[in-house]
Amino acid sequence: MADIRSLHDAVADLIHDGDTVAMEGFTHLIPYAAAHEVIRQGITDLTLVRMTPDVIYDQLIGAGLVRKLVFSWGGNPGVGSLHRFRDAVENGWPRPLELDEHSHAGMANRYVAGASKLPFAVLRGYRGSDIPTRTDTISTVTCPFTGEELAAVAALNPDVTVIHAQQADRAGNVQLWGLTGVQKEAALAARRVLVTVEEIVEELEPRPGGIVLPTWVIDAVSVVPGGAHPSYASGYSVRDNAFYQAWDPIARNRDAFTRWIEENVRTRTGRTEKAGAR
Amino acid sequence: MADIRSLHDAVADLIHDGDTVAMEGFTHLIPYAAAHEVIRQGITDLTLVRMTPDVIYDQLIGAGLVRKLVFSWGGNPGVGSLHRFRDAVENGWPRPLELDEHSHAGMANRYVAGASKLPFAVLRGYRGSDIPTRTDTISTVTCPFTGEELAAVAALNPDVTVIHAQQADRAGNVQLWGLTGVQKEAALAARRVLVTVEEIVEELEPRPGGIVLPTWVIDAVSVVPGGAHPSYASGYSVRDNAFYQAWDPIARNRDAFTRWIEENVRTRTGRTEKAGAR
Amino acid sequence: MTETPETPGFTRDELMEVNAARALAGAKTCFVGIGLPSTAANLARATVNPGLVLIYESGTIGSKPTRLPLSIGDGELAETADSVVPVPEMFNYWLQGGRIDVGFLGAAQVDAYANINTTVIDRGPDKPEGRLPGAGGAPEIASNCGRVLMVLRHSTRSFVRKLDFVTTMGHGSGPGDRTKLGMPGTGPVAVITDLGILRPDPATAELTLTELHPGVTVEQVRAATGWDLAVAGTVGTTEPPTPDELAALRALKAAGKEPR
Amino acid sequence: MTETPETPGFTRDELMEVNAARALAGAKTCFVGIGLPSTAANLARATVNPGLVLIYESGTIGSKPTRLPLSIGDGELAETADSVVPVPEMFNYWLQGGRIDVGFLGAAQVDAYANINTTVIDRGPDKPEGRLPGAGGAPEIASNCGRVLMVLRHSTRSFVRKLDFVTTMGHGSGPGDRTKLGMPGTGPVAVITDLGILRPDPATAELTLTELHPGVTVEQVRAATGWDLAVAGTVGTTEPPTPDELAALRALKAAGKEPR
Repeated sequence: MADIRSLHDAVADLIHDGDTVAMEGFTHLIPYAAAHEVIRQGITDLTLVRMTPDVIYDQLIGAGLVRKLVFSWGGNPGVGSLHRFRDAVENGWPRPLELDEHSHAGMANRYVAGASKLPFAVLRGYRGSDIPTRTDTISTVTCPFTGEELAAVAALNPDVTVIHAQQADRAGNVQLWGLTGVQKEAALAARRVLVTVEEIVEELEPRPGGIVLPTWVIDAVSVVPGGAHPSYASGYSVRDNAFYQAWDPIARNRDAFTRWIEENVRTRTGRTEKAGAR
Repeated sequence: MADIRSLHDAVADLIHDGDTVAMEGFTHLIPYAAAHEVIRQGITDLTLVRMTPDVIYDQLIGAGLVRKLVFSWGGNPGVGSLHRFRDAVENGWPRPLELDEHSHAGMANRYVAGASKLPFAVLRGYRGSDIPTRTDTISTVTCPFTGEELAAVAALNPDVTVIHAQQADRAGNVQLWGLTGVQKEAALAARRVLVTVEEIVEELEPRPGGIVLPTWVIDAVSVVPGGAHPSYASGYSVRDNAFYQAWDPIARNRDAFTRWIEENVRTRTGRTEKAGAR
Repeated sequence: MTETPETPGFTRDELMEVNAARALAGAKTCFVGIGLPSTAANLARATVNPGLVLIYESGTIGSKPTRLPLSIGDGELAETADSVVPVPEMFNYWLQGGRIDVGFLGAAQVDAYANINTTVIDRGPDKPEGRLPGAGGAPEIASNCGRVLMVLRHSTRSFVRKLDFVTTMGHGSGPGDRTKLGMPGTGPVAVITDLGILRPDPATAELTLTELHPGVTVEQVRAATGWDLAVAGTVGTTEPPTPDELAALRALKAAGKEPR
Repeated sequence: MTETPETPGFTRDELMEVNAARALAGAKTCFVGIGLPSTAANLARATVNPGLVLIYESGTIGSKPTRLPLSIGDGELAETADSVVPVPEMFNYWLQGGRIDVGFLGAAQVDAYANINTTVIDRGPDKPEGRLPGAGGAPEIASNCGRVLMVLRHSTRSFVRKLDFVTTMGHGSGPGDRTKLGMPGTGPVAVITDLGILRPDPATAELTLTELHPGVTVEQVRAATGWDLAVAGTVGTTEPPTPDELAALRALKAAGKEPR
């Protein structure tokens, strides 16, 4: 059952040094506020999992908290590179970053296997690609009926999955709608689940395209209005494309980045963060 | 792209002697009217696929049109046996019925593999069960990461899948909601798809729990109000539990069954069927 | 259903149903088969476990029906649910995903190790097998739920020495078989019948009579069991149904029979 | 982006974008990468193919955005879609399921067989690899769509003799490689650049210059290509953008820059 509690306490209790953490959200509903709380608490040596690392992981990587990244596409969508990610991979700043790299189809299926408590998933993937040469989480299986050889990818079962959703009720049931990405799979694959929400409502009204995560698969719900910014929450906010564009020059420079994190994350609290982050 | 056409013509064009046909719908949205059209047209030597054969397949089996049944639970839900199914299996009346028998988890995953165009699916299933001794569509695979042996089930790719839905628009896009079972998987696994609908609407309004099948994955849409009776279409009708109970004595007796099919299916048309079938 | 002479005021079926519901006290989530398990689970929600999350294989999570559903796909199961999911998701993410505490099953035949046959009945040489409905969700429910409860009426036809077919494995041939096969759940923990309750012996995993319903004797149960039934050193007696339990059970059943 | 002196009134990028859109004439469904492919696909909907079904890996089927999305997860893609599906379903049922005619990809590096690198750049001995974004959906898009279109700017940095890393296979080392690997789709059929269009030779699968944009010479293209580029016996010239095409393209781009 989900406890409804402060973001500070939920992060402190659920996310620990050395954990494997998935913060999911495909452009939409990215849990930035929770990531910033991780930075404020200095939770480190993390293995981060995410299909599209995006600016949220650029910040965590640049803050020096990440040991390893499991991913399939690491860019600032529509803008360009993730400079902190590149600096870590290319130059080991502020620390070396180990990679476990996949395709989207492979990552999606790794979450599906994790949610299904299977050790692996099967796909017709990676054919002719060099990707399998750089990871030990891609292998092959042979179809016992047709003899066809297919790709096998190892299940992902994060210690913690963090997502942002539009609403929870007082019992801690959560509903999200719009682009829901791999959030259900990432949540059900994890040992612990933290959900930040825009608001608590008396009753969850079923929405077209909505998915409901019942309270008994969630550990904590924290109310963080705007907690996806600069990503967005359909029905509550729009994507702050200007922020994503403004991020590029900040992230290009180590000092500018460090200053930005200090001013916009480390010295703020979850409560005051949103207004200042623009 | 889906053509909107009469049930007679759609069935005649899409379903042929010897086809493998899936008529899905988990209690809800079972495409009875289409099955009755198959009976009227005498399309025979069918391999029928369905998780829960139900009264709809009892009728097709009793009518002598079925060579083989692929299934996981064959009963009249909440009432008892499917007597035509039993008579065919036990006594070969009106013809012998070959079986390919699975568990629900296995059947659901066979459709998933079919929709994914994979030759098989993996599950932690059938352990300690005799079911695999009677079919060649269950085998095993070994996880290349952990060494665990898991069940493999062969993909299902019906020649035709038939489903009933609440609505289509004029372009042939379809929406169904409520219990949606395995209908999406069954439709996407099939080579041809026929959808009967309660009505055509100007625009599909997104519904909570709704799934949309775009017109370009469907071959034909036929408007058949009440086409799921005695099953139901959420928002349009309720399940006719009395019919399911009344079916038991009809199906127990070969003559009573034959008479019922003659009077309620063979000598009627899709248009007049519903009123008379109660 | 006639009242038993020794326990006026309720039937043996009602004893079975009430005790099956009581077995769900403390459970969080229950994967519910149709028929007797559904009666028990809905009665539990009305009595010992109002917060019990009912999960039906048709895809409903958290159904709160006000009458007994005739089938696992009745509209009310979906309309009152917290969430309705596709059937493949139900079996893969929720059941195989290890999210469900209790699987509640019926059975046509059960043996001394709580293995289940719902597939075929051997009717003797030169006779065709008698056909049962088949597996449904049971093999994976029994394997993947945290624990399994079973409910069925007691008779030598259903409690047999040797199953004609193993549809669903309970404890296999004894302790260790489930572990050997990598089954996550602990398997059957109780078989509730109209005569009493059998539980697997902790050492041997063999079903053992541990409780009798009021007015039932050990000899009656042994006579209705197709093998030499083990009996616990101390056999308890189940509490008679309370007036509240009986009222709730009868109201549920009456509502289930109302025309819609 | 400066106008080319030879073809006043439009830029080379606009030539590339307009020709990329034209390549979608007749297609039913297109799996759209962000950036240039998304520009092309949206322009196709506004010009040669109003019924084109746009599919984005974020899960949207049938998106009809009125402005160019900055990212594949922009809200308008979901709001205007016929259906929004979970990401695993998109990759398994729709892409791997063989439901999509055309995959439209960009690339950082491409070789003579239309293989793609979007992973790492070799910057020479003793220097660390340069990091690119990675695969995204491309390996399976290129394998499973009916055919593949590619769009990228022409330069010796991007059109290379040997890829530093094969992220996504196009035609491998030549004809037959795709079949040998069991790839359902026919693979890349055109690479549209700001200089012209390359297509795989039917016999050798090697990318061959088949069309030049107005005002571009064969020598310019060869100079911008990192291998000894094959040139078709007859090299055509693409039609200049029509006023309607240009107007539609510019309107889309302008709308994409508007604040919301």
